[in-house]
Amino acid sequence: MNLSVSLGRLTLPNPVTVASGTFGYGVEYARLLDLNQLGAVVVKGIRLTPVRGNPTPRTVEVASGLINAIGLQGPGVDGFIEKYWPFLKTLRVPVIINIWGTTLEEYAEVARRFDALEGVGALELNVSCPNIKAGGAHFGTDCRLLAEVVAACRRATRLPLITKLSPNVVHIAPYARAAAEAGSDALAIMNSYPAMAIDIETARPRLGNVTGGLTGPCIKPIALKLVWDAYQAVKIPIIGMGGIQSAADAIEFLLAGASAVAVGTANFYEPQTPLQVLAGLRAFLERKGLTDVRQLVGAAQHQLG
Amino acid sequence: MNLSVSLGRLTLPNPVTVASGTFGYGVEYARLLDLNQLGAVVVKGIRLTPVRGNPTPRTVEVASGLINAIGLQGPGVDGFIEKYWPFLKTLRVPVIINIWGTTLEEYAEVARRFDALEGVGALELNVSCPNIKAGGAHFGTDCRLLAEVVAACRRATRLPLITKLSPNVVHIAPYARAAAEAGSDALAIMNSYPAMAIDIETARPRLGNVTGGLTGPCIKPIALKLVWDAYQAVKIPIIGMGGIQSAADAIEFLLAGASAVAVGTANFYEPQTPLQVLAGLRAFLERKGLTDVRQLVGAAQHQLG
Amino acid sequence: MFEDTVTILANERETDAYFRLVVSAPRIAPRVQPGQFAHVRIPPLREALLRRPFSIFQVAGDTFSLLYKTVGKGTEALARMRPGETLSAIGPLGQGFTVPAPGGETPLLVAGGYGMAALYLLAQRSPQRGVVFVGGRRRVDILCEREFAELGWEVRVTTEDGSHGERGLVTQPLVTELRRGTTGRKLFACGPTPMLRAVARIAEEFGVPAEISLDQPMCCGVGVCLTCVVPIRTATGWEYQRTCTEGPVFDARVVLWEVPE
Amino acid sequence: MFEDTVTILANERETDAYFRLVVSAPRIAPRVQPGQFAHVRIPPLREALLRRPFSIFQVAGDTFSLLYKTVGKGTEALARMRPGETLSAIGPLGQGFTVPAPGGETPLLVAGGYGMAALYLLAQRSPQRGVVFVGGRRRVDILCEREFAELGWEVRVTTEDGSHGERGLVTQPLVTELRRGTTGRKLFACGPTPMLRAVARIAEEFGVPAEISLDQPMCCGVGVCLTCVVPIRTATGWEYQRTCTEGPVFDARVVLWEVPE
Ligand SMILES: Cc1cc2nc3c(=O)[nH]c(=O)nc-3n(C[C@H](O)[C@H](O)[C@H](O)COP(=O)(O)OP(=O)(O)OC[C@H]3O[C@@H](n4cnc5c(N)ncnc54)[C@H](O)[C@@H]3O)c2cc1C
Ligand SMILES: Cc1cc2nc3c(=O)[nH]c(=O)nc-3n(C[C@H](O)[C@H](O)[C@H](O)COP(=O)(O)OP(=O)(O)OC[C@H]3O[C@@H](n4cnc5c(N)ncnc54)[C@H](O)[C@@H]3O)c2cc1C
Ligand SMILES: Cc1cc2nc3c(=O)[nH]c(=O)nc-3n(C[C@H](O)[C@H](O)[C@H](O)COP(=O)(O)O)c2cc1C
Ligand SMILES: Cc1cc2nc3c(=O)[nH]c(=O)nc-3n(C[C@H](O)[C@H](O)[C@H](O)COP(=O)(O)O)c2cc1C
Ligand code: FES
Ligand code: FES
Repeated sequence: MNLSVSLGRLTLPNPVTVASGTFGYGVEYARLLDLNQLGAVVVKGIRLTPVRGNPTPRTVEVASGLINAIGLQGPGVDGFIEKYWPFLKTLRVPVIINIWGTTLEEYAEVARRFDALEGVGALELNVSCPNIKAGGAHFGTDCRLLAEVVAACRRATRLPLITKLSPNVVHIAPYARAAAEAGSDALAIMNSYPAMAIDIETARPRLGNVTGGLTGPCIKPIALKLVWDAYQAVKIPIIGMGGIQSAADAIEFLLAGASAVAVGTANFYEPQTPLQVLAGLRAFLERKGLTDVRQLVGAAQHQLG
Repeated sequence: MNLSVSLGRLTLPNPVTVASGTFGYGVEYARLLDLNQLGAVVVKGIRLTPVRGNPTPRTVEVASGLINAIGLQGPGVDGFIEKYWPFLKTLRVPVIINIWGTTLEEYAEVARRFDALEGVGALELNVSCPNIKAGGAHFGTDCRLLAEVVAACRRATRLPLITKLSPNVVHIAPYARAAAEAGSDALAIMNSYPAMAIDIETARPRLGNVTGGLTGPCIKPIALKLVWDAYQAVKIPIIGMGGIQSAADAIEFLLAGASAVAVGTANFYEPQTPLQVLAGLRAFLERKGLTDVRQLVGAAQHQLG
Repeated sequence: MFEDTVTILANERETDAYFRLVVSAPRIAPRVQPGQFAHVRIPPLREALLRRPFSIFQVAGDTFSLLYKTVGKGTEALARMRPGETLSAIGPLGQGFTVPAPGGETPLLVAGGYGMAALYLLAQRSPQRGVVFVGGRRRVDILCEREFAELGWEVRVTTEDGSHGERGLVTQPLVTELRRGTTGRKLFACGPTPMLRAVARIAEEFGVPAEISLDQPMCCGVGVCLTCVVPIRTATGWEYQRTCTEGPVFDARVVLWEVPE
Repeated sequence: MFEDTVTILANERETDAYFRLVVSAPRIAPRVQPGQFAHVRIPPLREALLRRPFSIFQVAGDTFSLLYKTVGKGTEALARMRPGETLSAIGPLGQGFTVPAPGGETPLLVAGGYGMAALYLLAQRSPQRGVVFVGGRRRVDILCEREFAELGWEVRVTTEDGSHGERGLVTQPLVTELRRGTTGRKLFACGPTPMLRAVARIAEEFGVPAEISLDQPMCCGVGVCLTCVVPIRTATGWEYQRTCTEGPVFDARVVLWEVPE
């Protein structure tokens, strides 16, 4: 049975990855599961310099979901390479580094820095974080800016580029096309959706940052539709994510057109989820008499004709 | 204790209404609850002519939510007036009629027809239904078209107009302003969010219409953020909705800036929800020593300053 | 139509995946007509929001019972509930079967699986006794045979694997029976859609009236959401009608099994 | 750190809103250090996704126990669970208290409410016995007084309403005690944030070392999500550290109670 899938020039041993920001730098979960069984490890978003992030509270639990406004706390490129790379580079599966910046130049500079690092699997451009003032979603909700960011990173590195699109647009197709045309090897869909919650006792927003991004099972039907739409718009592969907590969820994304999937929020409540998804996917293929996971990719679209 | 709120020229006895399409034409629930205790009855979307709607399956249950693609099945203006108006006009609370069309002219014509009907409380312009090909969301995701639809209806009727905005936009503020400037008396936020689900056994979309609109508790954090944003953009009152199933949910919307709320999907699983929300709201005001529900409206925004 | 918090009095396995639930529901039980259903909220289902519809199987004083099959998360959660716990039920809902008038038609009931649940009250309240044709895949899918027999009805069992009664589909003995005569007979059917469709075809062929109870996924159960619609023939063409409100029981002749053109 | 499906052995009300849960967890229990916690998934919570963190109260062989207060949906659902049912637990997690060396400092423990839960193992494993100051609003908030006494510890109780022990805040007898002498003494505290802050201030005033266990809302519990951060003083300024990973126990001197400027 073949489980490997390709994201342009990057080949994954299997389609089950993890979502940036929900898996730390890999090392934190290494004692709970075998990272080398994943399709790829995707690390928390890194910008050039260290970032303190937003005031607390930074997450709030809602019906079948979570709102977060972490604010991309992180050690910056140097801190990341010093603290986490020595561990990450020992993994046998691809490591995908999620990067961001507040300017075009910073995006490109971060890409350039990682280009110089031996062993990086791919860079994922986060142009869709709703929780920071400059950068983030700002680049992801303007087609022209999006194309510029992707092109700037494309010029800065030969690493495979994955553009992580914002869900917060009228139609995703033009953004998907803009990223593909600017040289992105693959797309990641979706990031969190702008959202908030209010504490009725204090009449205050529940998040220190006032608003945040919604993730978890509650957004799955939205994410699936975005993957469905993007698959019709572009030929480059898609990593589907948004609320995946079971093999059935992952299979829905594959059928809609994703070549790979990422488990995000579910890691927080069930760290075994990625491995459970992988085992369930294997069992499903077997039961259906399929020999290659790629037979599932987009199958619901092909069937409708 | 004052519970009445005003939506521009329309005064509601209390802020708890129901969401169009989740309460039929009122009569269906009349045996389960006293409609005259509601803030308003809002009926299913009506266009000029009868509509058969979409193929089945039309709804699918998802985590903390529902996806629907009913396709605005309805009797048309004449059928509505003949079958349902005789009952609705006997109600002592305002009846709000949700209307739509496939062209500007049809919207205006429907508005004109209801202008001629004695006793209508207000018209709610549905420019945001994701489940029909022509009309619906098409008008709600283009600021210029939105302004034209509202202006056309404004010219066609002196009834209070409520514009029901689409959530599926990058920023809601320009749409809120466009509706206000074109003469809308109030806004309704939000309609369902484009979404889908796939049956992994058959590899087919679960809805006859392929895609549909997501509603229920899962979308509440998104809806709340949209109300929050719109409140900052316009002075006209807002009816908040999206996943309300308890008084606490409703209070969150009021604190974010809604002057009234609507209970939607929750009616399907708990028809008493609107009355439970109202009772809970009353108890909350009492416990907090407040004498007027309007003291809550936007309080979370005022507090942040 | 009432919405009541109903208390579970019993909830026991019948055979295999079938359970029998008895609840105390003083406002609903006395008003049930054969073929009507209750729309039940199962509290342990939390992230699954909707009620589940079930035919009302039997009524006795202030109680009614359901006969249900565990097929998914709702019915499985229901099967784990214990006496003393409560559910919310809305009922009785929908248009049930037309109970034959005294001296009127002789009813022939056709049931597949939990379809038996919709037919018991009809058998009990019909002034004429008739025949009930029960079909299922295996022996365990044949429910409450004895209870129908105790009403004085003749029960003819078919199973697809032949493990009980005649081997084959429930429609085979029905056809045999109709070949013996059709006058004064009327069909009443509840079960999977393919079975209902076959029954409708047989009724047409033999020129006997038939009422069938459709099984459509539901959402509100009370007519507001327009989820449960089926295409129904009208004087001027066809229209979508609601299984929960105009149905679940329809005259077999008006049901269009496919949406026209 | 292990993730285990743990079986409930007992789950009983202690006083009022406090419950004691005992689970069998052969991989986790033997490895627990005083002040560490377990991150628990409560299966009946369905639309509420996250695990809940609880200090590990006691360990005995292959079992550990929690002492928890019902404050919301998770703890209420937990309180309804019965022996034989299972939970998922990740643990032991976090940096616990530094157990005093034999002949080292005499520990003074300060606990508010369920803060007692975090301190029991420390009292049990400390080579020197000390004094435990327990505070609560009312008599029912004073937990396991007897169990600490049975370890040979002196227990000083305060309640805000005076219904048990001295009337007032737990910090009052602590100050009195410290006035008697500070040398060779060290504070260990767990409880509500205002209490911890007061303890930190007192420690500074009296120049005694103090370790405090912070109570921050958590999400992942294992250091990946960066939810539970608190501002911590560093050589060069301050940084956000994770309560779940660098904590929950911190040296009182490095905790900044407000985010600088
Ligand atoms: C009028 C009416 C009367 C009914 N009477 C009975 C009865 O007496 N006894 C009984 O056991 N069942 C009855 N049903 C079917 C019952 O409602 C479903 O089995 C139940 O809703 C499934 O819920 P679930 O959460 O267990 O399954 P889900 O997890 O929701 O779904 C599991 C599987 O069941 C399918 N399913 C869901 N709803 C229906 C449905 N309405 N009909 C057929 N398949 C469905 C799903 O597509 C899925 O494949 C009746 C349905 C209707 C419309
Ligand atoms: C390291 C650590 C150790 C803990 N040890 C214990 C213990 O031994 N015994 C015990 O009873 N509790 C302990 N807690 C607190 C416990 O985790 C919360 O009470 C629990 O998560 C609440 O869950 P809930 O679903 O019942 O409440 P929710 O419904 O989630 O919330 C109810 C209320 O509790 C508040 N709340 C939520 N999380 C926390 C939190 N972490 N601290 C304080 N308030 C919170 C909410 O803001 C809300 O007001 C500990 C917390 C931490 C971080
Ligand atoms: C706490 C948290 C932190 C996140 N941080 C990042 C990040 O640093 N970079 C990024 O591109 N996405 C980030 N995301 C978004 C996730 O990668 C993912 O797109 C999203 O959570 C949807 O998947 P899910 O529903 O499975 O969680 C974060 C999400 C969460 C919940
Ligand atoms: C089955 C269904 C039908 C709906 N029909 C309409 C409609 O006819 N017109 C309209 O403006 N909104 C319609 N809506 C949207 C609701 O009015 C409401 O905006 C949405 O459901 C969000 O609220 P909720 O989450 O409380 O359901 C419909 C929603 C559902 C679930
Ligand atoms: S289920 Fe809602 S109309 Fe029938
Ligand atoms: S709770 Fe996730 S980092 Fe501490």
